[in-house]
Amino acid sequence: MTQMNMLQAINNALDTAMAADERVLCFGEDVGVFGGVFRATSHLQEKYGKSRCFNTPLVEQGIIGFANGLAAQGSVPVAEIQFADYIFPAFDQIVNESAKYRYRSGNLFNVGGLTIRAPYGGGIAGGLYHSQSPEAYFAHTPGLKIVVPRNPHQAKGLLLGAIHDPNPTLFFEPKRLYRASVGDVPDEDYRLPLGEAEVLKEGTDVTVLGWGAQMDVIEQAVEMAEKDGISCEVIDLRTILPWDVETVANSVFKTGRLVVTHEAPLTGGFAGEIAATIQERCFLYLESPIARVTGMDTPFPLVLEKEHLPNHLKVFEAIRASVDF
Amino acid sequence: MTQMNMLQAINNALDTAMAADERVLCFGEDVGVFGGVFRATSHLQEKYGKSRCFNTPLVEQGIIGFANGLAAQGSVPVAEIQFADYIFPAFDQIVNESAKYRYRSGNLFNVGGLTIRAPYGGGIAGGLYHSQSPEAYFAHTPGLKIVVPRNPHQAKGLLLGAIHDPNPTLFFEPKRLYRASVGDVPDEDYRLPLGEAEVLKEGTDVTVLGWGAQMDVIEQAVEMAEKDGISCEVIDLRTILPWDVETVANSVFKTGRLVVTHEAPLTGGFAGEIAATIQERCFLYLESPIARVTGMDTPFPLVLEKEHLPNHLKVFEAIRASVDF
Amino acid sequence: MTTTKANVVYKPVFTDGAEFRIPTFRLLKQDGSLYKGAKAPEMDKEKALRIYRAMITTRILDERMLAAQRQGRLSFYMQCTGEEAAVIGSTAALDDGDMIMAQYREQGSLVYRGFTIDEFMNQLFGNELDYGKGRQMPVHYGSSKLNYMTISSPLATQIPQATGYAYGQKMAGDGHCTITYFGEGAASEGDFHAALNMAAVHRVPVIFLCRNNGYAISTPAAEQFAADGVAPRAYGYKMDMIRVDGNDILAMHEATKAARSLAVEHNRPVLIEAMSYRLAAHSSSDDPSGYRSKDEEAVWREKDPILRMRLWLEGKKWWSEDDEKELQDTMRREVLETMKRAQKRPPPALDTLVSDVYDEVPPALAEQFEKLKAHIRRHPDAYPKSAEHAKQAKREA
Amino acid sequence: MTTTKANVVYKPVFTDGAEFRIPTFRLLKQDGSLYKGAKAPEMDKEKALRIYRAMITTRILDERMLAAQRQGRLSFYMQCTGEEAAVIGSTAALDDGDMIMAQYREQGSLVYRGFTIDEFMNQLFGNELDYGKGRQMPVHYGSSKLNYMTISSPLATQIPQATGYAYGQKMAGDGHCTITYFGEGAASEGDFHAALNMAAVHRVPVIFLCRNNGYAISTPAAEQFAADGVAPRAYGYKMDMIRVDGNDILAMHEATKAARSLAVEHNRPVLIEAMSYRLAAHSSSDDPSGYRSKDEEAVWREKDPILRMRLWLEGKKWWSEDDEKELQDTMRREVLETMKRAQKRPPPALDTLVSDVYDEVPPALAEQFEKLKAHIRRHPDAYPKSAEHAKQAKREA
Ligand SMILES: Cc1ncc(C[n+]2csc(CCOP(=O)(O)OP(=O)(O)O)c2C)c(N)n1
Ligand SMILES: Cc1ncc(C[n+]2csc(CCOP(=O)(O)OP(=O)(O)O)c2C)c(N)n1
Ligand SMILES: [Mg+2]
Ligand SMILES: [Mg+2]
Repeated sequence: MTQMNMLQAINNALDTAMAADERVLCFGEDVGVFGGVFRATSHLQEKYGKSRCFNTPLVEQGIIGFANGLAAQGSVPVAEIQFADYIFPAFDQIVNESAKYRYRSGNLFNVGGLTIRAPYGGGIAGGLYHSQSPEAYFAHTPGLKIVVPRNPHQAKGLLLGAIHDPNPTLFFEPKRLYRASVGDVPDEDYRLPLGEAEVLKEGTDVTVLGWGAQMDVIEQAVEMAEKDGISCEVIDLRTILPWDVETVANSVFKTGRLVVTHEAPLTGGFAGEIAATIQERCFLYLESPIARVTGMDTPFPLVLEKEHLPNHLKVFEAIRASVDF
Repeated sequence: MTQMNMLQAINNALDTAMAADERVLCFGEDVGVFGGVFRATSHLQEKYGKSRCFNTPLVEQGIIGFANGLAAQGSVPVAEIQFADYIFPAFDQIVNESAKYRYRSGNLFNVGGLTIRAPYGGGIAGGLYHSQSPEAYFAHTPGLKIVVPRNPHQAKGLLLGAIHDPNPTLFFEPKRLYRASVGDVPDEDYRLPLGEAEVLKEGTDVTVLGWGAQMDVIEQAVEMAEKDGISCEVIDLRTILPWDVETVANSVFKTGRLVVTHEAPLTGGFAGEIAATIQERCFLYLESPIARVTGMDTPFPLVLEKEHLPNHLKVFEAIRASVDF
Repeated sequence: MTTTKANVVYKPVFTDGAEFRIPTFRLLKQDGSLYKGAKAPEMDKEKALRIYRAMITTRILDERMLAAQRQGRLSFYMQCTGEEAAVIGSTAALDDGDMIMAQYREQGSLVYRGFTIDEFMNQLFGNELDYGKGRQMPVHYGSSKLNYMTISSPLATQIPQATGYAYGQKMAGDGHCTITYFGEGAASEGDFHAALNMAAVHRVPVIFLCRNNGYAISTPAAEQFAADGVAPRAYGYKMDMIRVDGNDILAMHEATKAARSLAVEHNRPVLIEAMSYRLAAHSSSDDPSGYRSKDEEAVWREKDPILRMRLWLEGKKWWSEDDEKELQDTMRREVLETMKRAQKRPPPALDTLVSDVYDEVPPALAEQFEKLKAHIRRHPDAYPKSAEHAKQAKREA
Repeated sequence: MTTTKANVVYKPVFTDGAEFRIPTFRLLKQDGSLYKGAKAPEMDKEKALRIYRAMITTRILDERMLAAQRQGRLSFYMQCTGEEAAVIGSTAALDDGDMIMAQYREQGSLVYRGFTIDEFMNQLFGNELDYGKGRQMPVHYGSSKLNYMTISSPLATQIPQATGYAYGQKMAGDGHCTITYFGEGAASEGDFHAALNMAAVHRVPVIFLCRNNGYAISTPAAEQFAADGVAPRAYGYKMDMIRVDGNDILAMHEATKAARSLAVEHNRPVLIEAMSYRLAAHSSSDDPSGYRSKDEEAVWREKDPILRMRLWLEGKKWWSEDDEKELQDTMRREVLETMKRAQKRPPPALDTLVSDVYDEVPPALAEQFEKLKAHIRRHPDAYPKSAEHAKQAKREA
């Protein structure tokens, strides 16, 4: 066990994977000598050489196209997109290619070795283009897996899980936790399972669900709620696609109430999918409408980002409203 | 009034718009002399010249980038993407640029003149890449409007509405109706409003909601249901973003039941957003879970597309199940 | 001005490179003889006949399948007609272990590598033996054993993938390279730019083979780019480049052989522009009469690459009228018989709807599939393909 | 070989264009004198001083604002330092009615066109007077009255937009063109390829100005492309191209003036590659010591474009030590005073959160906004910015 922040945990996961298997390669813009603008790939070029950790030209569609080809060949690419806001030029390569490689070829070929890392999310005064949470854009794409860690321990275990998962995986890193989130991280190679949500706290009155940086927000909100005597069950979804319906539904069968929160805008956000599924699954058990606490239906603002974001007060009020319904 | 199929109606709308305003331009792959692979732009180059209706090089990101610039300049571009499946290389230009132009500039600049046309949908033996219904991918993007017509009359009126709407608009054309759907179309310039759903048929037991080619499927399903004595209210959403919550909610207040259907895969599809919103809005009125009848969570298949698609039998069964719940 | 030896100039002079002329590499005249000054390439009889048979087979397959499409037996087809030398000549210059990432008009490469008529037909009819499990439209072939990546419809996406694949080959040090084929239209996509630039920077053993056949559906090359073809783009990436007469089987073979050794031995990626013409319609859905003249087509029909090779072979006494007749007859028969067989085979099993989305079917999808099966059981008549398969399965049991 | 006069060759010869040398256009030596053989450009004193003042103002603004960022008064900043001549020299050669679509390091263009220090500060501090309504990070300026498109962070997206904008200008026949600025890093994006190809095919009056400053954040140009800069890409599009010493104000001005007349009078798009160096860090978040040497920086500091112009001006007796001191003092004072003023201004009103998403606020968003307002009323202390604005609004009422 070593105390690490999330960046160190990610760096350690990459180091672990590269040490174990020489087919693992890390690349992206500024990923080489510099170690990435957030330093997630620090020292990897030094350790593993320029051919296994390198800068690419500035072209996201090329980075992912290149990574798809590498993965099809049998390598294990871990491609970095500098900010999740800049993943969209690669949208076609991800949604039409990575996701459909295995299906369209009848499993003759696949890009299961592919992992795409990208820092996402707001709260760092990043404005429109350094704050987005694009997970829902990808969650409409069968064939992809999408993972979001909430702390350093999860980050290392889930990233190693993603790298070794035989399916193309998007790994979104909550960048406002990069240095803020610190915790003990095992030194060995451990892999957390994809597709499994985690119940962080059991409770009986209401289920509160989120992922990534939003888990800290939930923790604060739940603390307030518990002071009001509300017993909350807290779930970290961890894998957005394919998501763990069972764990969430079982919780709602018990609590009868659900609050889902994410930073991305409301309309078309992944909370909608969850609400739609759970209202069907748990119809007769629901005691109040499923609540969504999300960013507003606007581009991400700068000066007023605090107003825009689904903070603990908004989550708390939604918990209250759900219980008081 | 002239009898037209949907392609003719679209061609007529473009002709009408180009005749009325010389700032209207039509372009895309094979859009010029040839009139587009579906012939939606037939004869427009002949009539308005090569500078107003033209072929572009084969590059979707360029087509939309170019169109964004034109719109910012004050022109009224109508860009064609040959198949909706090929819109993804332009995803960044649409989602990060078109959608955010006005907001990020504080309304100094906007691309409100922009309309993007693309044939979408399955049922034509097109397999993975000539069948997709990508509306939900865009519906998570504040700043865009998304419109889907169900027949020739709607196609002309909504396309003219989209071209003249002061916001960037995606216009998805159900290609399997291009020649199959025929009807009377007014000869003059008429514009149907964006953002308004249309109640096609009133009923009391269940609301059945869809858009585009799915409206024909709904019609067949509803016919079967009515034979079983079920009174259906049928709504065509028409505009996916921003969508008409009021009309749908009012209907569900009355019927207490909702079935939503689209061709796109279930997870992350727009039916999820609708279900999430309506379960919250109409919680105390709902007599059964909101049902979604959609494509499966797979890429679009070819030989077994009939099995994959949400046809009238599946919609009918969902109506039955909703009423029998 | 850009060819000046000076590092610095004191007048603002612009250049668009129009003064460069990129010559076309040729060996074989249309009458089957070599150009004066052209060195006869090293190609033994066996290789030559393997190539020629592949060209004929491709041509016949294309003719028959277009006819089948016209008869309504097939939903869609795309012909390689006119471009057989460009495709097969280049593939023949590679090692069979090299990876091919093609666009869609390169069935000739597969024929050359030994994809059987059965294998073609199973894909075209999307039957239960189709490697692609009936999921993609006709002509989206793939073969892992022949190192031919399954075709993907979105244009140009395979080009940066080829760069990545070849990077992996270089890392593996197995002495192989990747070739990627694409049209002059697809070369307008952003992915093309990414692929060539990355390949040049990272010194990747990849060959970019642009089939410049004059058209992208209806769009003529002149509306695709202002430059003299695609070749001059190589200057922008500092990549080795050559322009070749795409209807000249010997030149295509020589150029690709040389390109392969640049790629594999020197880690120099290469751009080859094969100048040819799409003699047929874009696809069975297209009618070129709306955008080009019969006269133009006739000019190119005169340059038929297959006839050109045949005349060369005959000159070398490696091929005769009788050989030709026998090959043509055999292939025609085989294509027709195989087609009949393939058409009769049942469609892929119902579970191919949900397999291969992931390595395993995830729970929610498994549930959707259970619902679908129950639904089909309630409405067997509405799903004839699934019913057919069930029947066939019973018959065979 | 590609410069051969022959149309056809009979040997497979490859070329990567390495034999072409693209010279650099220069007029002004570092000591302020003209190169031998260089013709003195037509530039009157008024224009020269307008340019010089803009250069100095840009430099001072950059220094002060970086310092402000270091003091924690500002969240983020990006300097143009070292590239002032490339940016301002080119903008000064245009008509003020021409559209500028920049990347983010071109504040010099705005200064030149008359964007006031107030206007800069309002954007940098995102206060209620910011045209962008406090929505974007610092340095994302825009001005419709100065024909300067609001900056967008995603790289290269403005390049095809510039092609489109210029096409609209051509259609309107108003005699204007568009210039788009971008870095040598951004030129790797697919959008670059699309933009240049489309401009060449459609003969659009657009100038593509690549600031080749050696780095994209930490990535040196040598890892960005294998070619000799970005200029040779023009060959691939058959586009007029010129490479210019980006630290030479006169050469930049002359080249752009000539490019503008090619664009506007002949509908010939032009690519200009301005060779310069990013003297400062990429942004206030960056520390270049991790990826380049102080020595390398020192070499370029010697080539300071502002000093070079000043020496030229002094040679012409258009500028003196006193002028310099006065300008510097005035600007420093103005920047500081304006900064203080701007920093004190309240943030944009709460409703700027939801306005301008569409032309009108749609119902669902209006509802979200009503909920937000009610929420803030319940928790005023948690939202100090909104509270501050409310207070200020009260004070002013
Ligand atoms: C991304 C994308 N855009 C558009 C299409 C539709 N499309 C299919 S083939 C084609 C033309 C391709 O022309 P070219 O690359 O020259 O190849 P050729 O058909 O001439 O062999 C087009 C536009 C597509 N498949 N993918
Ligand atoms: C699409 C996209 N990818 C990545 C980034 C992050 N980023 C911002 S600036 C930059 C480097 C740009 O370098 P260059 O174009 O050479 O311009 P310079 O900073 O040197 O002026 C990068 C990678 C971005 N803003 N947009
Ligand atoms: Mg072509
Ligand atoms: Mg740079």
